[in-house]
Amino acid sequence: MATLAEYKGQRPAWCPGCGNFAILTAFNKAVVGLGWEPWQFTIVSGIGQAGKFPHYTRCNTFNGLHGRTLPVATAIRLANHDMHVAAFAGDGDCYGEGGNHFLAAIRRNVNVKLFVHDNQVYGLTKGQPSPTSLPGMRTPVTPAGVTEQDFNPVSAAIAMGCGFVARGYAADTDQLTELIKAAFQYRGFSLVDIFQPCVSFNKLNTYEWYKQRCYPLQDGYDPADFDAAFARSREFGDRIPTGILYRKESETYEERQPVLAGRAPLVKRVGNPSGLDETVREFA
Amino acid sequence: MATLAEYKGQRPAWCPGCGNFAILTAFNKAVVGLGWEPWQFTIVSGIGQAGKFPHYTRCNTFNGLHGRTLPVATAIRLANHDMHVAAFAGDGDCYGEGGNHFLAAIRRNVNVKLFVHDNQVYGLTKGQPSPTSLPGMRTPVTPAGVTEQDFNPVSAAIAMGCGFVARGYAADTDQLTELIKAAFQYRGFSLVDIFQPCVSFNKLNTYEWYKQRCYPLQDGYDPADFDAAFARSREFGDRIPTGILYRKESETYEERQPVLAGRAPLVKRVGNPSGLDETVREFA
Amino acid sequence: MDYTIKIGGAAGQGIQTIGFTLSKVFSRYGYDLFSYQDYESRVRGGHNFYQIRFADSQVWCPREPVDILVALDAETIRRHSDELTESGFAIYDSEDLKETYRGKEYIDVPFRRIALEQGGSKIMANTAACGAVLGMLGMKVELLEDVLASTLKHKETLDSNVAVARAGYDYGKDNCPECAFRPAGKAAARMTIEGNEAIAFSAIASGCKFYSAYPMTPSTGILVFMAGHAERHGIVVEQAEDETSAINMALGASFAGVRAMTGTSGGGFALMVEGLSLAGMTETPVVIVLAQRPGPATGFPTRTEQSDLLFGLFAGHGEFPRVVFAPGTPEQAFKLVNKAFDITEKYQVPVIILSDQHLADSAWSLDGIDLDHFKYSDYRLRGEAFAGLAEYKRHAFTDSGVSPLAVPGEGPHVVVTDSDEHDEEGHIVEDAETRVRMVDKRYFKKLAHVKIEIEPPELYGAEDPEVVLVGWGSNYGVMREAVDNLAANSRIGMMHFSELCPFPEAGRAKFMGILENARMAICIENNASGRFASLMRMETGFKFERSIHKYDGRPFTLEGLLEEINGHLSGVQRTKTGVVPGVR
Amino acid sequence: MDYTIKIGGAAGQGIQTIGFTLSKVFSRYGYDLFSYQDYESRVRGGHNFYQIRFADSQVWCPREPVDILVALDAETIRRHSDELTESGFAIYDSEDLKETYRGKEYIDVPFRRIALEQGGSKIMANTAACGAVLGMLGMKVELLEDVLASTLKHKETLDSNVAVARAGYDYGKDNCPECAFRPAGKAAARMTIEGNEAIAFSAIASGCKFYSAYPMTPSTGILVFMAGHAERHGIVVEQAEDETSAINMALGASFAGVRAMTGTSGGGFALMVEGLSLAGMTETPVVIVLAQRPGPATGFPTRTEQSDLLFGLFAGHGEFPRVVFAPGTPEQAFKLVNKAFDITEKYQVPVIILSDQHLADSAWSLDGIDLDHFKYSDYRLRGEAFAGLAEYKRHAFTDSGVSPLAVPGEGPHVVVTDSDEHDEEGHIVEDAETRVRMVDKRYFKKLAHVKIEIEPPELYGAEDPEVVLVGWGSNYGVMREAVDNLAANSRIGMMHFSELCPFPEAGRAKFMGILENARMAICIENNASGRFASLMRMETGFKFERSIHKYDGRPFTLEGLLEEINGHLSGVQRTKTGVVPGVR
Ligand SMILES: Cc1ncc(C[n+]2csc(CCOP(=O)(O)OP(=O)(O)O)c2C)c(N)n1
Ligand SMILES: Cc1ncc(C[n+]2csc(CCOP(=O)(O)OP(=O)(O)O)c2C)c(N)n1
Ligand code: SF4
Ligand code: SF4
Ligand SMILES: [Mg+2]
Ligand SMILES: [Mg+2]
Repeated sequence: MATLAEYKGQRPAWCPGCGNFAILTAFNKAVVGLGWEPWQFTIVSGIGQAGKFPHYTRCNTFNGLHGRTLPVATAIRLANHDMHVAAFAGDGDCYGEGGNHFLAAIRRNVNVKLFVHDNQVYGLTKGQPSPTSLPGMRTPVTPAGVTEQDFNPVSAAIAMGCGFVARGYAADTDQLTELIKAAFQYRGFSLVDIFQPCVSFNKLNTYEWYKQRCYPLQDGYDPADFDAAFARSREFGDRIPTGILYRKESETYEERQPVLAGRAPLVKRVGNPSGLDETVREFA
Repeated sequence: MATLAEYKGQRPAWCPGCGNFAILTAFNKAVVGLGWEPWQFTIVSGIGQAGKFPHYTRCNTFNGLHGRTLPVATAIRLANHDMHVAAFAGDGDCYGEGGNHFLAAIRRNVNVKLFVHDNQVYGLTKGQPSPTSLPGMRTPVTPAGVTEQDFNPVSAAIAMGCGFVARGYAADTDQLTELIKAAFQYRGFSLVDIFQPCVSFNKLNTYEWYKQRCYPLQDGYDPADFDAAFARSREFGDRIPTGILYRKESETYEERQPVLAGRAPLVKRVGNPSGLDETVREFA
Repeated sequence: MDYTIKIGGAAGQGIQTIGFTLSKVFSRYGYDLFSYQDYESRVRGGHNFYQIRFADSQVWCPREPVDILVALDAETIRRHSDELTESGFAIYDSEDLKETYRGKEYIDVPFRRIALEQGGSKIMANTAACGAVLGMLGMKVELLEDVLASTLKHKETLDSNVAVARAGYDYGKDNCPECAFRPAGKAAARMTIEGNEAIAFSAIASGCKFYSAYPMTPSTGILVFMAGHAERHGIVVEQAEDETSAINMALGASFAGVRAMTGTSGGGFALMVEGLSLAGMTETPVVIVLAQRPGPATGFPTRTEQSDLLFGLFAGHGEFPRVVFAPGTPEQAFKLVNKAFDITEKYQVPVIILSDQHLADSAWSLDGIDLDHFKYSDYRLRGEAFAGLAEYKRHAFTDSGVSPLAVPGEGPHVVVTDSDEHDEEGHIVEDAETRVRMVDKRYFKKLAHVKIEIEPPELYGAEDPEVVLVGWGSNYGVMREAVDNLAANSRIGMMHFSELCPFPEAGRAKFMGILENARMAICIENNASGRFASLMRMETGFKFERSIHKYDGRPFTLEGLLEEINGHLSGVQRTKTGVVPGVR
Repeated sequence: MDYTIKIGGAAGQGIQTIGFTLSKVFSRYGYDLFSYQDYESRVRGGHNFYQIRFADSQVWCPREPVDILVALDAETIRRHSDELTESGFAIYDSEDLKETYRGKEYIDVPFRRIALEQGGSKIMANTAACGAVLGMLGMKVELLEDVLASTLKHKETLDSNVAVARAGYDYGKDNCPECAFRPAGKAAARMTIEGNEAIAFSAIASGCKFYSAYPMTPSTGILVFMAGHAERHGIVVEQAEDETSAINMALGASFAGVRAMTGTSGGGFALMVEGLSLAGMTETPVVIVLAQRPGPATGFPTRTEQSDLLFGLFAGHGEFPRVVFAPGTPEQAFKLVNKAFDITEKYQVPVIILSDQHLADSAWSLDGIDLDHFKYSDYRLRGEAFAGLAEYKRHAFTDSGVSPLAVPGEGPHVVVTDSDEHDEEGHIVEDAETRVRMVDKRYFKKLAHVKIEIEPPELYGAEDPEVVLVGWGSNYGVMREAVDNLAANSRIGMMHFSELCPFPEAGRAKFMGILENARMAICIENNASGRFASLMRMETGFKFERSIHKYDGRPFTLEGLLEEINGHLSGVQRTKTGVVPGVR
């Protein structure tokens, strides 16, 4: 059984006080809790502060391009459906540059976990607005304030049929640990959007701002109720619910895809394929 | 006042019986009804059967790349906010290749009209599945049937805050004409997703299939009611409502953007800018 | 004998079916065959044709004279009847075309009526046409029945098609003039294969287990072939949401431990360029098929051109080695795609297969496919070999520059890679020293090894040619036949490049010697600007003084190329639509 | 006099503020200045520095010896104290660094205490440091107060900063040894400008009305500058959702009738490549800034390299003309960006401005900006001129290949363009004849005209040099100073290319003559593989036998380059980290 010590990675290059540290803690606790060894799962990340995440824990890592976490993660899982696969992305990475993959990943329902470090700003590139930045927020690129509506990832995901949708908050590390575990335990594509205070560039959505608003969903809440989930997911004002907003399992891509369903992962079936003679005969 | 005769364009290269012909008729009627001359509006289209649309009516046309209608249309409108601007795209073009722009366009709420020829298949490239193809549909690329969930554009758009969302059906040309007009009359970004039978490649979603399911929303239906609209937008089985599902105006991007709000369009303000001396002084 | 049959009509009339069926018949007869397709970017209407050339010795390219023109519409007659040879015939159905043509070369065959009379449907008129052609040629109808049997699964449909085929055959035999070109069958049945099929088949035979792509003509055939054979061969084929996804998926699958490929055309490749650079940085094996079509932008979606050579060679920010192969025939496609999978895994550099619409959609005959020619070596660290290591660093410095490529999850070490500059373990760095060592490893060291794998151009024709035709990719066939054609009168040779990057060093003295000693070296390209000529100068300093370009979206025909070459040989440089001869 | 001040510390400590403030002061004193930044891809921590070189004659590039090192952390001392000149000093705050250094060159200045004592906050320690440096240099503190006044808007903040500045100044003057380098001020105040600012300013002055981009280092400065000045100058600045959108937006705005630009770095440019090709096909004017950084992939996000030259030149499927400029100084940026806007609209071909991090983030001093140097001609058909036409065809065939570019909505004609091959009106075609005419128009005819606009490389130094340093882009300054430095001992000259594509034909006899007659031509590039050298050979056949490469992500310093050049001159070719001299 792996211990927390085994999950000590490189020294983080994040700013002191950054919400990312808490996410890292929660993640490490979650994987230790799941009993996983570092080599038993793969994290795919993009570019941004969130993208550095896998270097700071220990895991198989594909730290790829800005915006392209989901295609890489999806394919890793399709090539090896015995591997646990997660994507870690920033809000800009996932809902900006990579928005199209977000739509497609929900439709595909491949068993990949998406964790979004949602700091409502572009951190690494120094403070430009992200899709989740609130209207009116002043940034170097929007001196008169953001003109666009903000994107609500959890309500969009629920509406589009994502089967596991949760909202976490970095500073509520215990809850976050549980959400991460639950996401991994869920069978299918899942989204955990994590509020992550950026102390350097987001002076609007601060720890205080989140603290005043975030409240955990109560025990009585039924995450299987689509209508309730959708309504709750739209609560984004004075009060913002955290926890599992929606959960409903359905057949995954891997289960529906005849090449994979009930078979060994592709990575165990490498080499010359069988049946070539038959295919050759088709050219006759 | 322009007449229908003025809207005669190139000879369509569509298949006989294609649903696109009816969309063309409805569109021409709508613009004639609006009293527009061909040079008074611009259509941006992508690549696909739908992408050929502007050539078959008469209008300013930017027939650009597959998937990129919305960025071009958005910018045309920002450069000239006196121009009526519409984007015509296929379902693959808009929800596949161009999905990220769809998300962004909804957030921006620039006064651009999006018309999607939704034939639930890739027509021009000969029958591959599109994001709106139904699960299980057999195509050359999915001999065992489509493995993904289908994308419901109208419910996604409503959930994400699009202020005008309608569903049309090519064969109900009268209703479609009205929907096109209403979209143009709405102030802000609007989506009209149009069921468009593809007689060559979609043998599942045929005229008959749509006819059995589509019903127009009744007079009593209130498109300003978000919850009702969202619920209706998810009706996609034996019965599928057509008409304006949701309509609610809010400030457009042009109205919130200080460079544009209440001012002449950029295209009327070309040339050397004023105030350069002041900017030069900043380098001192 | 050397016959050309052209089937023309509107999209949706079944030209492809007729063309395909006849090709199969000729091939099973044992003839050598080359067929190609000319079609528009639409599904119905317009004007398309399918042209089959078959002969008793190997043929490689299209010719212009037509022996039998099968006209499914009046447009076909209008456009192509002047292509008929002296002894050629055009067959058509006057009822269908609502037109009757005078002249002994026009033969009215009631395709539709034949079909209906046999209880078939209207669409079976095409089967009647196939039958009639075979009847005219005096071939056996049985082979047509065989071909129908292998394509039609429903017994009823098959039966009525067979009846229609026979009736068409009889009609052709009885009512069409004794054909001047009644051929004798060869012994051994042959196979036919299209360029896209050859690429896809070779990928499968090379152990490709993952293919992700977004449909784009002329690469879609690969996607469809892979999808159609996915279940049998255990391959995941995924239609991605866009091309950025397609290439990133291929990289993900490859990182996870399986051989992966993606394919597209120029516009989609443009969207893959960032991913290509990622492959370079993370040293993740991947094969990318770039099937060219005329650009810029959407261009001519269904036509052919060779204008993306330098784009393919220099696409991607930053410096990393890559390999670019441009097969010109199915055999070259078999070999080079197989070699691509080998090299990409052995050296962890991306490999681009530069195809084009002419290669993709044309069909050739084959004697068969020898599966032993497909090399398969697994260069990855798996299972025990990986698990047994004391430590593992994904990007370890080695003498060869190649670091061990392990399969994540198969051993107790983590596998880490990064698109940022990284250390041996794959973690992000900022320092100058590591950077320089990594560039040396990734770029210079590996490149030196990759270069050794590259083979010189194929030479054909005269040993010590006075005139050399130089070209690459899908112009192989037409150049080769041009050489055959001119060999009697001039010491002429072909130099065909199919391994383009790194530029061949092996055999360089020999091939450069040929170029420098020749009286005339003509660079032949299906583009306007001479991309290969530029590459040649960049790599060797050699400047072509003569070149032949075609950039009308159509492939060279043998006659068209010969005319241009003869212009150069006789000192007369002509200018013809789409062909700009001479120096630029 | 020629001084270098280096401010080092962790990200977030305010290095940039100190560097920027001191630069302004020196500049207002009338000194010539060159400063550059070295920073990591993180927001806090790590190691960064800002280096200012100022002198009484023009300086162009970084030097290695440091006269004053301002150390905000111990790491700075560790890394950089050996860079100090004989008479140099390192100043630091021992309380803050929790470290005391022995040796006369180390001066302990209690920055933080000074700030707190004046009632300022901890962060104002940086202001104290600025004051102390000026005190040591014996400069006037008033100019620092001026600079503070122009950057700090809040009166209270300003007042306490001024107090801190004075206290720091006094401390420096009183407690630091009489500086060997007390300079005398020059007369006229000067301006400072960074490369990104020069590009953005020139775009604005050239009438750019629309800028769309997605943030990407090192191009983000342009986005921020444009956004900050959007309201004043009436520009729409839009942060796009991704780079495919950014370029398509720029094309949309341009189609609608305004001048438009987009900017990015290599990875983002990769995503714009399809759009670039679209600009070529639709003949829509657009200016694209490609600010290079080390690749492949994410690479070194905040560092410099010149490896995207051939990528920029050949990016995009299909054949279309493009223009590529690589300014090496702010003046060249003014001129070339302005020329870019002119050419892109005049000929309707895309223009790429090839910048890099070293140009983007470095600052130069300027005497001022002469607004008359910015050319503005409107090549579009607007209002009456358009409305009065009897007919209009967007892609009309003309002798020059340039078709009239009308603004949609300003006349009663429709404006139609297409990414497919099209006819004169802009509608889709499939025929070979139109295709060929369009390629001839779009490619050959326009290219011939564009070529005439291209100017030859800038020559500097000896008229008839024995040794020529050849380079491009941001190496301008370092090459020029190297020539100055070596001029006494050798007949040396510089040949700097800033207009790279189409490759200059004007003056070719002259510059090729210089290259061929020189005893030694050395190609100097900030990359590993020699992209420009390849281009040179492709375009002219000339092969560089010698080259100097730096690919560690850092710019050349004068000393570093001189050492390499001297190695070549003395016949000794050395190998130093990141610098591979000699032939490859
Ligand atoms: C294709 C591409 N475009 C732009 C960038 C530059 N870039 C790096 S990180 C980033 C945004 C970071 O924001 P987010 O994804 O929210 O992550 P955060 O830093 O806030 O965690 C951008 C634009 C890039 N690396 N690649
Ligand atoms: C970047 C790029 N990828 C792929 C293509 C090929 N392509 C052309 S149209 C099309 C799909 C058409 O489907 P849809 O958008 O639904 O339009 P339809 O033909 O069904 O109207 C594709 C994949 C392209 N032109 N560009
Ligand atoms: S910039 Fe913001 S998100 Fe990035 S490390 Fe610093 S605090 Fe965290
Ligand atoms: S393929 Fe389908 S969508 Fe395209 S024109 Fe034909 S019927 Fe219409
Ligand atoms: Mg963020
Ligand atoms: Mg479609």
